[in-house]
Amino acid sequence: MPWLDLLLGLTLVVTAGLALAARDMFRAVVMFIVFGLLMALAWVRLQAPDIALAEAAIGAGLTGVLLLDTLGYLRRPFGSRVDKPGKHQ
Amino acid sequence: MSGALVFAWSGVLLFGLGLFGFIAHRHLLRRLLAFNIMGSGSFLVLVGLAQDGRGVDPVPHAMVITGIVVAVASTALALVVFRRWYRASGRTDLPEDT
Amino acid sequence: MIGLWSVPLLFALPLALGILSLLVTPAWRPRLIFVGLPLLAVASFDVLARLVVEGPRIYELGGWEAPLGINLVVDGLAVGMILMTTLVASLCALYARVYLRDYPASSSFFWPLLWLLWAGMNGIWLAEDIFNLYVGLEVMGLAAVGMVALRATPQALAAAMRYLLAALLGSLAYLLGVALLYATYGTLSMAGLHEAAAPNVTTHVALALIILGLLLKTALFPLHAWLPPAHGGALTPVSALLSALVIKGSFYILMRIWLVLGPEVTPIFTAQLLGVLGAGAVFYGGWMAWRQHHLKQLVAYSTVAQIGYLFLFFPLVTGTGPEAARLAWDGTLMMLVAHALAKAALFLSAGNLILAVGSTQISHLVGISRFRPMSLFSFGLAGVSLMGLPPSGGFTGKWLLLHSAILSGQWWWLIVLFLGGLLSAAYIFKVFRMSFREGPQIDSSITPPLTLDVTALILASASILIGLTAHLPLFWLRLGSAFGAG
Amino acid sequence: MSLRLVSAALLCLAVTVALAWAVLDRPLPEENLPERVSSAMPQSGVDHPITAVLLNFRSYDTLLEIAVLLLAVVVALALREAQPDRPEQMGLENPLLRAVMAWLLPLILIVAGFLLWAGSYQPGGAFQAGSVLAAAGVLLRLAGVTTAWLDNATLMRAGLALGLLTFLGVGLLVMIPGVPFLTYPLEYAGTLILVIELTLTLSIGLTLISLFRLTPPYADDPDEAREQDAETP
Repeated sequence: MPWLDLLLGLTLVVTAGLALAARDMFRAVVMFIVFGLLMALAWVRLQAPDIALAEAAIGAGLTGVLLLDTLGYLRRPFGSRVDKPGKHQ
Repeated sequence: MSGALVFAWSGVLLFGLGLFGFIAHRHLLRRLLAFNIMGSGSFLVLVGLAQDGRGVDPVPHAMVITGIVVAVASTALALVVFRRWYRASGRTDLPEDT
Repeated sequence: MIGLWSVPLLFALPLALGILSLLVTPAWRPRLIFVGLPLLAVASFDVLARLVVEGPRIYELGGWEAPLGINLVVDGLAVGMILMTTLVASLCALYARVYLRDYPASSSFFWPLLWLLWAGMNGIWLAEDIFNLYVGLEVMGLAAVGMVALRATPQALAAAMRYLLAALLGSLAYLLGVALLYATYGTLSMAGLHEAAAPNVTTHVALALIILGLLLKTALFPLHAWLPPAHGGALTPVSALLSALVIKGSFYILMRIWLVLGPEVTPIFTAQLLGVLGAGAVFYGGWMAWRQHHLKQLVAYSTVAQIGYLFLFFPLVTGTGPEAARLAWDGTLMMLVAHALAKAALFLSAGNLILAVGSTQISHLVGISRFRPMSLFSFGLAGVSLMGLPPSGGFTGKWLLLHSAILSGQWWWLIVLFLGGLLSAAYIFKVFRMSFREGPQIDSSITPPLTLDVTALILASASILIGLTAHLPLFWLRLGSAFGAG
Repeated sequence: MSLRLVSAALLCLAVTVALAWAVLDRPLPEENLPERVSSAMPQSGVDHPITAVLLNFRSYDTLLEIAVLLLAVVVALALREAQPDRPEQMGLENPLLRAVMAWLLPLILIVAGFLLWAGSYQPGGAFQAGSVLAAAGVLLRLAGVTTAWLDNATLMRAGLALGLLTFLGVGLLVMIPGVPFLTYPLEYAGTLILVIELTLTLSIGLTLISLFRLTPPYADDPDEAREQDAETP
């Protein structure tokens, strides 16, 4: 049994679960970025360094930056409309 | 059980988990997170199963790189639409089906 | 030599035009169609001529043979879809050039999206590789979502978001199915899968994922919720393109994969289930269309209904005799092409009526027959095809499906064909009754530019003509398929 | 709400079980694609199998994938707010950061160049290099370094288009001897792939940057178009 892989695989699932279950949206995005970095590790273990590079740079990095940027956008007030944000934060 | 298969199994779980999040959540950003997690799950299934007991296979590697780029493009597009929607309606979710 | 060129030009040309339209100033963007449309028409007809003279062929991109490289399949089905796309998209483009003058902010980016959408669709029609189909689906799907969002009104944005979520979920299910198929067969080429396909659990799960993903993208009942707001709420030329063509992309892939995996792998139970869902779509969509108060919503629900007929293909082609299967193939393709032409015509003429009365409400159409007979005539012609009255394409398609159902002893599909026709008649006549009623609602109307009426009329006439001359196109569509060219 | 959760849970369970069954029960494939790849490597013009698959054997997928990226940019341009929704001065006016940037930037560019060049024989390539370039662009923004050249609409759009146009152009040019689209002649394959990768890197980098900065002041602003239309009724 490849224990290291098993541990990594399990951590991936747990991190993904945390990202989906986090109450705070910011924490969810941070967990998602961590998840992306762990994915990069998984690709290294799968002997796929090319994917690992792409995942770290694009999957975790760029997607994470885009999501964080959007979170910042949500914090800014837009006239009167800020009073009625979505019910499900 | 080979290392590749372990990751294929994580991929299965990730896909299931992501699917749950995608349907259960209403907040659009959370649904996008779930979409990305589902995507990662299917990439792991793709490479993990292809390499189980057969060594490195460059074709799925290339497919996954393509898939990652497609996923980020989709996410970016979704975020653009989401921002405009949020700006116009002040909501972070979609209204219930009429 | 020329055939070698025209095949890649079918997707390379729209891609190039898509980029070029970003580089030129907004005023020049619509004018690119005067370069693009003739070139694409020439390429499409060249491909058809070659198909008829030299027969179907495989195009090896990069010179690499199938499992290693990506091949394109140039058979009757692919060429038929390409020609349909060229005709419908060209007319929609001509319509859009005039129509979008009222929407300068949206029109600027309609053109790059149109070309990329076209490239994605031609890519799908030609694809022989299941992963390449995934990328093609994304090009088509994201371009379509972008087009829905173009208006940037809250309704349009919500519709686009809903559409995008459905499209993304559908592609992921499809991708996972591809992953399982690759793990099982080690190839992505349809020809390779066709040879190797065997009935085992993995293949069935993969097929189920692919079917579910594509049903979501095709908006088959009960997965149709995203379609009416997206198609009904978009700009008129966008509605026409999406309803006539984009929906067909995912159905086409489903049809191809179903036939590639072959009768051993495709269970009769699933085929019947798809047929039942199709029947549900015909009834539910027709009923909902009849209940709508907005003209374009009515037309959009009509699409939900018409998609249903296409899914009768699966029960009629699976486990039935060769003659019934061939009739089902012919009938489904005739329905598909006729719907593409008729639905584009219906949306465009509905758009003209809306322009004329300045309202989307059906009840505001009272008396419009005196002012816009031509728009109404196009609407009616297209309606004839949707109802399945002779001599339209819709009639020929239903007639073939009916024969196939009788021949294979599946009489219950006849009910769907008949009742579906009655429901379509009900919602089409609802519009007509209002238009011919004399009332105080309007005493004048705005005259839309002639181009708008002419393009709608050409499409509507084509949906009738295709029924009169069905023999030859059906013969071409069979070239290279499992149903022979007999 | 609870109905939604229950149905999500049921669907998720069904899919996971079906997938598990599919994974457990799958036969081993007869086709051996990796072997085909390695035996075709000498004809590919590069030494790294993944680059060979991405830019030669399955280059058509990559071509369409670039189109997907471009689509995201087109929609971003179409939907960006007419008024920039944040002040252009988003920089962190920090002298230390600027000093660090002055050192970091050349390093990043070197890394990007290395990734691109390395792609022909080891991990790396256009996508990775392009995203590193994008990272450099984003950092520049954050550091408040003047990036007027990034805001130059013509330059930006030309850069965006360059990759896909070169790809298409090369694909069509090589057809002159009478071979299918994208069939590189063996003796030029390496060079052509390098040219495509170089332009793709630039375009991908610019694409990713413009996805991050959704509100660049392009010349063809929707509002401007509206005004132009108003002038000529």
